Amino acid sequence: MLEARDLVCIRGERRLFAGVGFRLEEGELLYLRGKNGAGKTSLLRMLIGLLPPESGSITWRGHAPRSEAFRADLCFLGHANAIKEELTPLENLLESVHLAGESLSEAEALDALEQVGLAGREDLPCKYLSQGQKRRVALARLVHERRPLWVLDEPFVALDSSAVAWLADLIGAHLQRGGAAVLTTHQPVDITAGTQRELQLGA
Amino acid sequence: MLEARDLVCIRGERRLFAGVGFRLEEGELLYLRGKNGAGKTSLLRMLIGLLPPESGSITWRGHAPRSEAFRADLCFLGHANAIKEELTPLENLLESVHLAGESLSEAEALDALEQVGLAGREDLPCKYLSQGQKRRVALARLVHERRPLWVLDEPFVALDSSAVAWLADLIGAHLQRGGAAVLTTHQPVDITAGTQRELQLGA
Amino acid sequence: MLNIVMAVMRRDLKLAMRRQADMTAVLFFFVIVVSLFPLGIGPEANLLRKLAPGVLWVAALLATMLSLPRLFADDLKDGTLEQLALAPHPLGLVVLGKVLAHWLVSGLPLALLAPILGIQYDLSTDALIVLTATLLLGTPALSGIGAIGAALTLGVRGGGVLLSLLVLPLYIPVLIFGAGAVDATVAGLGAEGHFSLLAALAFASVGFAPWAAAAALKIALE
Amino acid sequence: MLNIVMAVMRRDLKLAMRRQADMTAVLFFFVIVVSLFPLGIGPEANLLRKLAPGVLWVAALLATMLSLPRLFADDLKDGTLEQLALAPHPLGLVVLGKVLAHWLVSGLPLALLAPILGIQYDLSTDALIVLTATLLLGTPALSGIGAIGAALTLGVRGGGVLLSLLVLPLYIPVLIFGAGAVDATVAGLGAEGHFSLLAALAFASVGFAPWAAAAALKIALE
Amino acid sequence: MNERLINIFRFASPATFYPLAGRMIPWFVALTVLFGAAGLWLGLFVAPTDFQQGEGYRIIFVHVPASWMSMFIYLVMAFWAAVGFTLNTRLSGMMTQALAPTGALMAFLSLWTGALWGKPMWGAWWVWDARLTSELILLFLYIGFIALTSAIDDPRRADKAGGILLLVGVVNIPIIYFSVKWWNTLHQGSSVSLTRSPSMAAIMLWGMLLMALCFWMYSIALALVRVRGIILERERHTDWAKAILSGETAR
Amino acid sequence: MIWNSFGEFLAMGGYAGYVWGSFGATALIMIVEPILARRRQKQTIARLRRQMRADTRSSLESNE
Ligand code: HEM
Ligand SMILES: Nc1ncnc2c1ncn2[C@@H]1O[C@H](COP(=O)(O)OP(=O)(O)OP(=O)(O)O)[C@@H](O)[C@H]1O
Ligand SMILES: Nc1ncnc2c1ncn2[C@@H]1O[C@H](COP(=O)(O)OP(=O)(O)OP(=O)(O)O)[C@@H](O)[C@H]1O
Ligand SMILES: [Mg+2]
Ligand SMILES: [Mg+2]
Repeated sequence: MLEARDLVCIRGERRLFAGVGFRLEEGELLYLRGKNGAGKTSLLRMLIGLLPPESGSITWRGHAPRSEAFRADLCFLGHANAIKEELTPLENLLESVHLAGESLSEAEALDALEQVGLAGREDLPCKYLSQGQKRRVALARLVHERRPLWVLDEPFVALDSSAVAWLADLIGAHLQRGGAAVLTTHQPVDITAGTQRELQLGA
Repeated sequence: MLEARDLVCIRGERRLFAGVGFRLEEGELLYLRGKNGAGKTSLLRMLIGLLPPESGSITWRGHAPRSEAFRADLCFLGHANAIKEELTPLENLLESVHLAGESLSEAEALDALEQVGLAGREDLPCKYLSQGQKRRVALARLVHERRPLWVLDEPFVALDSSAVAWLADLIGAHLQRGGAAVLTTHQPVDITAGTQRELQLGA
Repeated sequence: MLNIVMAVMRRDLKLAMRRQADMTAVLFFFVIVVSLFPLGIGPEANLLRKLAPGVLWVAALLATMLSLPRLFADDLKDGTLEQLALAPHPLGLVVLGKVLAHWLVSGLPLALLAPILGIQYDLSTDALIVLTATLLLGTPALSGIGAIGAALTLGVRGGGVLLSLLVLPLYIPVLIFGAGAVDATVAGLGAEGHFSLLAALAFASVGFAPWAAAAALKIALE
Repeated sequence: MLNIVMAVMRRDLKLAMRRQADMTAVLFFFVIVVSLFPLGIGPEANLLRKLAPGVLWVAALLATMLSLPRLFADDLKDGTLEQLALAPHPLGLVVLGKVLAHWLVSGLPLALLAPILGIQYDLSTDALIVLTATLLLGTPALSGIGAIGAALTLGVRGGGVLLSLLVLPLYIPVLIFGAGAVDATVAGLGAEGHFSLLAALAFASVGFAPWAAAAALKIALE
Repeated sequence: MNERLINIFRFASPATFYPLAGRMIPWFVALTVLFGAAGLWLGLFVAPTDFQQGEGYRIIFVHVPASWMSMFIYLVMAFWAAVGFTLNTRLSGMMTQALAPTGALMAFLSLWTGALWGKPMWGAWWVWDARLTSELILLFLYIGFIALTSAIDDPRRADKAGGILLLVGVVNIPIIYFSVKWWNTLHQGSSVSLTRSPSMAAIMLWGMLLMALCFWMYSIALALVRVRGIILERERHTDWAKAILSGETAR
Repeated sequence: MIWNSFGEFLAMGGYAGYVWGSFGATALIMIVEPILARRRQKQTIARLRRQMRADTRSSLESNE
């Protein structure tokens, strides 16, 4: 489904990687591995169309990354949380879902927030939340997300161990539903469902 | 040396913790543990005098956290990296050391940057660095830091495994020199030197 | 299509309500600037009456400009802009929603406040009505053009001031026709010509600016 | 003591050089505002000469104000401010260094640019000299007072505009004496009184403001 | 500061102050009405016509008290801010918050009545004279204080930030007061002074003083009403506040 | 009493607009401000009471 061929990435003067390619099928998970600065984030941004590759091609079910069809299938979670400090977790979740062109009932949203362990803080403006709690607000979007391709950049950062385990299960469930996922992380995590694949950058 | 007694922390409506106290001697390391939002960051900010505690007392060799004597002994690394995106790693390192009231020769600074694995990127403006490389620039300050008290908030975040091991060794060396350190982390790290102690928040 | 415009607009309005200080502060800035000029210039009523249209329009322009840097900056910083760019609808529509919301919280209140401040400058009722009308017509153009500038300077360090540099020259036509219409009325001449030009500017910029701004945003994200 | 003031100043100047866009943009803003007024008001030379001191001073004031929000905001966002507050010297000295650097990159160039723009308004040589002198004396006060406002609104949402609300009223005396001195010269009267008041304001605010701002910064960090 | 004074401030804890304020309010309201009635009687019915300004001068009976109160309230707020910084009392921040709206309204009234007086006397609603300008700055300082404190959610931070603004702005007060002396302006100089014998007719003076007392009592009464709300809001988690909330009917 | 008639009192020697404008604005503010302050106080009490009830209820639930 997601296929990348012969990708080359040049930042400034530096060639970060070249000849990178892979094929990811339904139910598969791709770990991007590599040292700090190897180009993992750059590769993710290429996959979702925010950074044009120097050369090489990327397709998802035959669509290019910048097409609307691609974007309709994609769920991306970057390094930044994409939440508004003034809004409450509940409002943030609902707004982000709406702006992505989907819909979510308030009950579902409350349920998602409870699952990420924010029960009791649904109505506290996000600026008062701790680092890890903010990350959890961003992750709450994934609970009811049914789009087939998840691209996650270091989703486990700032989470405590129970939250890490919860998120690993969530990704596992997504794979079992036939979804695909690409993610980067420096922490050891175990996701048991689906097929795991790895791609080492800058070896 | 560092002694905290009966600390109470209230954020907004919520009492995060109460009756927290500990005593940290030379060569000892204190891990703060707790779930996301337990109040680890808040406690660190209390210890260094940025957040006045609701009640309770903190002393370091008899000095209060806001005193200049205390600040002269303290090295703090927060969640933010405290580096300027326009400056290069070398400039950032030198400036941060100067502003802390110390001095560092250029050779020492270059050496520190090499140790954190930024050789070859000393003169690239920091805005082009990856997440983990930025964190490394901030950590470079620790290489030649001889102040006795280190307070580090999630120093391992965004680092790859080799950098995590390097930092663990650095902290170990600090403890062996007779320094004290307080840190938070959600990742399992092993530091072998010194005495390890733990404080669980919000149990 | 319209759905997403409305959704973005509602969200931005909600955020503006949550940060009410912002909105009222733009208005206060307007009030203060208008009241500053007599301080620097002196109290002659005749002189002041001549200055009024120029000062009020320049102040409205500066007030709008001050609120521009944050139009996209917050969304960029916290990653929302990436999400908007990745959502499955044209980014131009998203920007249109933001421009409309910006006008509702800055341009519209400015226009409604202007006549009250105009009284201070001893303007006639006719002139006050024309002043309000020109501001109502002209401020959407300010928001539209401003959006392009805000998008172009996004993520560029020192963007805030660079922004004014880019946007002010483009605001000049709006200023000239806006203040010109009031001047013409004070002088007893018709202002229809000015009005139709202002309307043309407003339509063109609200229709066209979102797409230009969207293109600039995509570049800022790379 | 002096060491730290110099170190902070050097660092801020280096950053300003690295982001030259910022500095030049403040100046361009000044130029544009001063040139906008004739557009909004019309070309009568007599009228313009009367306006000149007021317009130039108001423009200098607005330009300074625009550069204020970033005085501490960048340092807060990236954690540098925490480090400065934790360094073993009084925070007031750090702020003093920042205020001086701010004046060097905004106030000083504005004052040097003013006579050139004044020519545009047909001012006499005498008036031009007095104008420059008042700006040289007055702009340090603007930087000092501005630092208090910037520190008070730091981290407060909508800070940028709230800042102008707080700072503008405090700028009014500087404006009145500054423009007043030029007016007096144009009218052929002596301006010594105005000058000594301006100097008093400048000394008081540069000496006192850093400590008030430092107190406000500590609150912002809590 | 001596021990006793410190104790007074310590005693002024919200828990003891709340009921005390409640009991004092009716008295201040009564005094307001009393002084107001007497002042209005003297000012509107007894005081003779001014030979220069005709009946227009009667504006003085609201203008001067409002002007005085606008300055005085600011000084009181600055005083509380200073107490807050030195002794770290909780009540002081609440007092500044409670006083600000009344102060702003007084500054507004001073401007409004001054403008209405200026039109017939000077032929202009507004001139940029030093006293008028500095009074306008005072109004902006009040508004700035209110805007700043309401933009910060954490009340303790809001109090401290507002306190700094108050202490910085306090230089404006002597400027307002002495501006007529320091600069040669349109506005009247002071006619009530402790050192000279009053230059004003005794009746006028009495009317003005009574009205000033009325405004004073009014401000205190209002500040007390407001501070009670603020105290409850901020102390809602303490036992005494909970007791009051569950006991007292919405009074 | 210096007035001969009520009309004369109202006319204020030709300064009616100015004098009554001043006294009127003052009176208006001194009537409206207390009313608003009282209402605010009542609303605060009502809101805090609601909150308190909600709090006690939820803490009971969590105890069960
Ligand atoms: C908007 C315009 C005005 C403002 C802001 C203003 C402000 C003030 C202030 C702040 C005071 C109290 C200061 C003190 O007691 O020394 C005051 C007092 C006074 N004002 Fe005004 N004023 C204005 C217009 C006028 C006008 C038009 C008149 C009369 C022609 C006037 C007559 C007086 C008098 C007689 C006093 C009492 C002075 C004394 O006895 O101490 N004011 N005004
Ligand atoms: N203009 C430039 N000149 C030279 N190198 C550049 C330039 N811009 C970016 N780089 C390099 O490109 C790389 C960007 O890497 P990227 O952010 O993709 O890393 P990453 O694998 O995500 O790292 P991390 O694990 O730290 O997040 C860095 O090594 C950086 O130094
Ligand atoms: N105004 C407020 N009202 C209610 N709760 C608040 C308020 N401000 C902060 N909090 C709470 O205080 C806590 C702050 O925690 P802190 O940042 O110290 O957590 P932490 O232990 O560092 O967490 P993490 O591991 O996620 O970094 C959070 O639980 C947050 O919800
Ligand atoms: Mg990365
Ligand atoms: Mg934390």
